[in-house]
Amino acid sequence: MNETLFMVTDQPILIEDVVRKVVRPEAGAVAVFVGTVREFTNGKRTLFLQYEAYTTMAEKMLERIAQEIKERWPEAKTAITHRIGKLDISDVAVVIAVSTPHRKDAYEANQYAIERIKQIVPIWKKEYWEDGTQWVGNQLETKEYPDGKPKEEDLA
Amino acid sequence: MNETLFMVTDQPILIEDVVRKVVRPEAGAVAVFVGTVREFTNGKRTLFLQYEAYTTMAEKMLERIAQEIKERWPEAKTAITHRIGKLDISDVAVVIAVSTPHRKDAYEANQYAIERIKQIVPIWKKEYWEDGTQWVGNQLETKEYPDGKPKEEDLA
Amino acid sequence: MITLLFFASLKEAVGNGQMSIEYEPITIEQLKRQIEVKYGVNLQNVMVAVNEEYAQENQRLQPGDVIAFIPPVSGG
Amino acid sequence: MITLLFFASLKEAVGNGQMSIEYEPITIEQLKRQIEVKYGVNLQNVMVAVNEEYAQENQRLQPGDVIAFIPPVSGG
Repeated sequence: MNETLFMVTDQPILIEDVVRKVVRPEAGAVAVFVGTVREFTNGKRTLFLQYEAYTTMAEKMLERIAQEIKERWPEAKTAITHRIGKLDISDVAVVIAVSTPHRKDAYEANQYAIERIKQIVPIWKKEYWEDGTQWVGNQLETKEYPDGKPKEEDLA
Repeated sequence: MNETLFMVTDQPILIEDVVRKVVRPEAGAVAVFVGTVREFTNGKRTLFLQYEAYTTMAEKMLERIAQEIKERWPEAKTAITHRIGKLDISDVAVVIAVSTPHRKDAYEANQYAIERIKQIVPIWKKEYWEDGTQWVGNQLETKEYPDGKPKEEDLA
Repeated sequence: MITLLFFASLKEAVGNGQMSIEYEPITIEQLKRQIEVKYGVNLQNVMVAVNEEYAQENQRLQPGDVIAFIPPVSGG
Repeated sequence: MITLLFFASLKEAVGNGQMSIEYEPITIEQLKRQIEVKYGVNLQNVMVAVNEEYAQENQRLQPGDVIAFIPPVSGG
């Protein structure tokens, strides 16, 4: 297979392309997660985002996540593309596609993938608001990490 | 809005088109389900499928499912396209896209949609094997319905 | 008049996807029995939609109704 | 030589995404303390990758290592 299942790219992501990488005769279900840029977070309006990555390591970590999925759901096949650079509201930041013979596994494995991306893949986003900017720290929705990022003052 | 959120079509489905219908500034997550034609079911090889629909009612039922989702996940937006006609192995039969502000809701609502499709939407598939054909009855993976379809002999 | 619609396996068994019958003030349940007898089909697990909405067995036909016989669905 | 990589907020704080330093047989923890003192940054919640793999604080540097300082990630 020559396809790159795990990619960090500065180009717009075609969902179709990512899904096609995991479609196969033995799989009847593909669960796909599409992460888009949201305009409002906690009532604050985002103008656009800038994503930065440690690209080579990020792609390795995406592959590791797929291996972890394979250990838990042996019949799953995973492809993930994450975009970096400037993204506008509603732009697609990440596409995760997981195919399995049966759909329940596809949903579960897909959710596992996005959780792990937010834990171990070296990609960062910077929010641009009308009144400033900020690098965003850990954004796991399942857990709060109030101290999960270096404070602005610590970085001054 | 002029877009048709709920469609039964005899044309190939573009995943991108279905997803685009639910992407919006207030949503950061789109969960997508892509159902494809699987080659082997219970060890038996499928050559191709033929889908038939009571189209007008099917589109109404898809819309009803979206309303049910709206009641349970008020911030969700849903679009569903189901293909009919002859489908080959790995062809896309259905695409369900649900966008929400937060991803957990998107996954849950999406799973709800596919379960309900398999309960109430008047669409049927006929399997074509090397040694025969059969209309498939209820295929809810969560539950067995051994009597869920008219028996061949009853229909002779 | 009443319009009857048959789909999938039922359509093949009845030999026709659509037909018209004279209106009678009967229930869906009674109509199902008539169809079963006439075409030798089993409608036990078949749902019925009246004018594109699922209906109860005890619902009574109205003139002009479109009655669809819906075998267990298998979309998705 | 050791290559140091800084990303996101750290890159801005340090003023540079990449630099080289002389090799010393110290641990990652010791290296972090040096960086904190030199650039006035807080690396408490910063993970470290050695040659693109996450590493423990007590791992000792090897000549030629590429050390990346990884603030809490926010992809997805």
